Amino acid sequence: MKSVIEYFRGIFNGIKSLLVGMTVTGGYFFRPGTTLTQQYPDNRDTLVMFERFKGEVVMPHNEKNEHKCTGCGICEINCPNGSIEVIPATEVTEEGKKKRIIDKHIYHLGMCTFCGLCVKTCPSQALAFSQEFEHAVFDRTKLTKVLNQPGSKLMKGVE
Amino acid sequence: MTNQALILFFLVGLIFVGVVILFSGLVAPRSTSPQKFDPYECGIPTKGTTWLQFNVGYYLFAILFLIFDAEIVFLFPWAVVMREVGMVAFIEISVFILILGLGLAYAWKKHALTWE
Amino acid sequence: MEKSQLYAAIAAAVPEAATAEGKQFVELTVAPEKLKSVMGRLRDESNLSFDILVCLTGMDYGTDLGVVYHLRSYAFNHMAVVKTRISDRENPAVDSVCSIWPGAEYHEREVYDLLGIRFNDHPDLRRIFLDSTWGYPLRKDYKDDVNIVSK
Amino acid sequence: MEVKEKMGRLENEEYIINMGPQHPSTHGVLRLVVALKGEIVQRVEPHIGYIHRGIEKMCENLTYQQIIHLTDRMDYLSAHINNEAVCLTVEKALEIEVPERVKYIRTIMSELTRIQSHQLFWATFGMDLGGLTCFFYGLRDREKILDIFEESCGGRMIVSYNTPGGLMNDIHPNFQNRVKEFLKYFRGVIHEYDDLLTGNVIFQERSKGMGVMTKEEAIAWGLTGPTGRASGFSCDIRKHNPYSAYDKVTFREILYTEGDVFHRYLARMEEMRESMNIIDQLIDNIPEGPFTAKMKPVIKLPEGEYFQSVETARGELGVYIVSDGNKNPYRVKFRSPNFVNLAPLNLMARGSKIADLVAIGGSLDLIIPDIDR
Amino acid sequence: MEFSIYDFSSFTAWIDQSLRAAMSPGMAVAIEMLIIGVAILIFYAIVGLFLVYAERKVCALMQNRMGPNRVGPGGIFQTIADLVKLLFVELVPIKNADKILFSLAPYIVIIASFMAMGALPFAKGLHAIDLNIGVFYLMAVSSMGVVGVLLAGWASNNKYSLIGAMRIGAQIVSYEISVGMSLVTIVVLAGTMQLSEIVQAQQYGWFIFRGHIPALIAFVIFIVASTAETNRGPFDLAEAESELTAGFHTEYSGIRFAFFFLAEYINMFIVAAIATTVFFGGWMPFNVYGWEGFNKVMNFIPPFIWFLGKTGALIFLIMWFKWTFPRLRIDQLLTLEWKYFLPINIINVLIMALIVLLGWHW
Repeated sequence: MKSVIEYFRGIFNGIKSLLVGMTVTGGYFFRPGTTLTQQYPDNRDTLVMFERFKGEVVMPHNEKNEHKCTGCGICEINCPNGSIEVIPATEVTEEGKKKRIIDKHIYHLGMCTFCGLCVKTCPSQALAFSQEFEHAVFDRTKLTKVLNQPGSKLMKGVE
Repeated sequence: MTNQALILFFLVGLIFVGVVILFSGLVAPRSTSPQKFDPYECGIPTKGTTWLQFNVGYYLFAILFLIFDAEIVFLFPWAVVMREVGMVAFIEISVFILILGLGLAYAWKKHALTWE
Repeated sequence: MEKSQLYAAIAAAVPEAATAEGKQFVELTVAPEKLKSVMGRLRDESNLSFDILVCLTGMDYGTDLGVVYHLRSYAFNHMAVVKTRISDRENPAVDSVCSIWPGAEYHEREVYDLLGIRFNDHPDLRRIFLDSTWGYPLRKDYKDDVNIVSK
Repeated sequence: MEVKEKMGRLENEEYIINMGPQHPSTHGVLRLVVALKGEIVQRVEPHIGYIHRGIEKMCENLTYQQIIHLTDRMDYLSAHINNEAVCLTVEKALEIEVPERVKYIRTIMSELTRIQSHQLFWATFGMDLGGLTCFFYGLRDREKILDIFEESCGGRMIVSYNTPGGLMNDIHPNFQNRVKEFLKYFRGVIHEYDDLLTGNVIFQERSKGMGVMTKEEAIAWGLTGPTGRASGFSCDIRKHNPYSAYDKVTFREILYTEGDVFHRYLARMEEMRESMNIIDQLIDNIPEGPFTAKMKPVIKLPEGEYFQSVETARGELGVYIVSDGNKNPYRVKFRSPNFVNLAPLNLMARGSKIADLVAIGGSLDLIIPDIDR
Repeated sequence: MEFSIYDFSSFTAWIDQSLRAAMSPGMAVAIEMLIIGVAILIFYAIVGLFLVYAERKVCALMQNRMGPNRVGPGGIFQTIADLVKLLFVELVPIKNADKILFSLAPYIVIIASFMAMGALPFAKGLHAIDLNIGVFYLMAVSSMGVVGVLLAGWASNNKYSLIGAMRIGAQIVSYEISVGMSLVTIVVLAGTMQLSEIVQAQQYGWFIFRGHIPALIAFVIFIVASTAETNRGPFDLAEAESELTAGFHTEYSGIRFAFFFLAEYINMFIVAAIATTVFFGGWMPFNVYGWEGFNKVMNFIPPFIWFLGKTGALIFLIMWFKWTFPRLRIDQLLTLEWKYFLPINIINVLIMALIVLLGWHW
């Protein structure tokens, strides 16, 4: 007799648990306003990433096309993957001294793991992360970027 | 009319599938890559034959199925005429079902209903 | 149990091992041939009862190869490190501890795979990550010009 | 010879099926060679190494700061805890006391990481058992934690937030509010998890009594994390060897004795609640102070060996660093919980059905990159 | 000629008469057949396309997301776009597969669903085949599709498919009985197997209300068992994607796969339609005795809409099951049938017979 009671209790509890589950899914079905999906390509204009988002490494330039990179190469040393190459050049200053500047600051986005060591260790805060996250390109060579803009100069006062 | 309609639906289904597959066969591309024709097994070549003797645990269920499916075949005509025959029909079918029910209980008791 | 007490207890239990009160844990150095009996006692001794093999690390000390065992006790929550060194680089072998801790099976396969140390009496000693064409990449003298680019 | 050996093991009249590397239920590129008899699993043989990257070898050529970002990529769901493990080891070696603020933040972050990992576990476990809706609910809630991470760390999964001596940067001013908001939200929806799966009769039937590991077996195999604790193996590093701020909080170690799939699942469910309690105790008390200790730019560990375990979402992660005094470690070994937890799969799954194999595999919550490293 | 949307028999009779007047009887029958064939084909396609869309939308909303929303307003043309894509997908010939059975399988599943579809009473007089053993016929035909699934799994030369096929075999032998038994319960109440008469008998109350608790139990068992028979929801063991990747249709590509997909949805429609017919009064409107005004409003809605509405509600219920529950394991599936449904069903039939004999039903 006991097993018969158990049998029917099992059926009852089973059906009850199933109905409880159905209230959850049904609840969402009848409240379509709760959907959270972002309509990504449509909301591109209004989509704001967090300010610390590590999109890609950039070298901010001011309006006079000046950057802060002295070409010291600390970022290159600290990068664990070798995704940064600093090609230095020398420049003769007004006083006639030779000074190390950058020719090209090459950044391989394809190798970058976004660890942030380059940005953190840069002594003159020349590097930063941008919020750009659409990295897809059709050609892998396009992932190699030169961060200093053509014709840019070192900002005054940065050593 | 009814028999023709049965054949009709059979034919409609046949033609529908046939025509669509034919059309798809005409327009769809055809590849020659031999890997593509391998049966899927998570990217690993299949080991051994697929059509091996396969141990299925439900032959007992199949036998029980035969019994109870036959029972249903008997139940349907009984259900139709039950009202006319009256209480006698009920008692008769109760005896019939009881016998089969005892069979089920026996199978249950003997653990024939657990998959192995 | 304090570390010094543990040290004394271990030294008493396994006199054949060189025991040292290390920086972090009590450290034992055992010869490969005595390893299994030492390990067995470390687990079974009631005041030690190292019943958990936390970590099993293969080492390349440059000249020698070695295996490092981190042991922990469930009852006492103390740890000890057992080390063994094998001087034979060509054909290194050490006794397997799978019969003591079944969990060692995968660890030992990993060490065999990456350092080439064979474990005697291992139930299923095969390479675990790499295929047979590879060398033993965690050895210091491993050279792989194709896959390892050093800066 | 190797290949022949393998062939010999497999070539008999059993029905051999490959599950993986391209299979929906192996959560990555794990390959299980399953020998079947009908639907019954006779033997399971995991084949791993499909994404072996040699992280331990790579570490030998990198500095201690650079190692951190590799550990993210082992157990990518416990990324923050992995970072912390390396940092704690390095700090212990250097005998640095990190600021209290860092300890608190690390603990909160670790617990958030644990919650999001268990959410994903719930999501994928539900999917393994055929309840596809679970997947979306789990990911929906996980997204909120990832947003918190992104705001403070800049990364969502791969946070790289720790650095030896402290953190990469301070928490975002919004951090506390967002965490509290999340806790409030999640406490409100976690009952859905129970309604949808835990209480479900089909789920219970499928998971109870499956893949049982006894306490003795769990200890012998070294199973840790919720997997071990479901068997009654009290192995919570946070409790027994507290690190960071875990000695300042009170929490319950979730222990069961059954050791089956259902209780592994239940252990994770309860751990989420316990993690929320831990965060509750810490979130309002984050002390002011610097977010990193004073560190030299080049870290050289004194010669010696250092071992530190932390409790990731899946179990005990041990970091063993051998230093010869250089700026690069001599040898780094990660004792990854998944690698150990995978080992007894054959023992657990033998004699069950294919569907149970999937459930057992799911209940171990394996992260394949952590196994392969 | 006058006809109403409430009774199609005059409409069909009018077509029949005008055709017979214009041409020879043989020709007329042929034309009628053509009309029926084309009509059923169009209806079939629309139901298939709509149900696929509906399922995606329903599951999306249950899962707290949007679902298809790109092709057309609200994504309504999504399935058409998918269909066109599938048409242009290569039909991969699998190495060492049993070629004949492999290509035969989609035919079987589709033909079975067509033949079942033809016997459904959509509205008064809108009924292609009205057999006097209609319930029996539907049961027989709708379970024929599973044979196609079995064949597909067997012929694919794929281990996953084979396991899926074996599972579906176990499923057929089990749930066929439950479906049959719960239909017997209603036949006992109705006293006939002809679908049109069953619907007609529900003029003064649907069977689910008239049959007390036994009818309710029969309905629950029927809906669960037929979910299992259509290989859906928590019973989709044959294609259990977490274990068997895609089970029996792993190797099917392009439009061949689409046929299995389509058949699944049509079968869902068919079982929901059967349930509607035998439990929910088919195309009969919902009437409450004594509420004249209410009944008038209800009667104003055409029977065709009533039928589709009830069917749709049941389809929604089946979808709801699928998107809520985890999948059963094969032995649980059999346990559920043999230890729960079958004994309950047997007793249920007897109780129903007793109720009918004692005149306790309404």
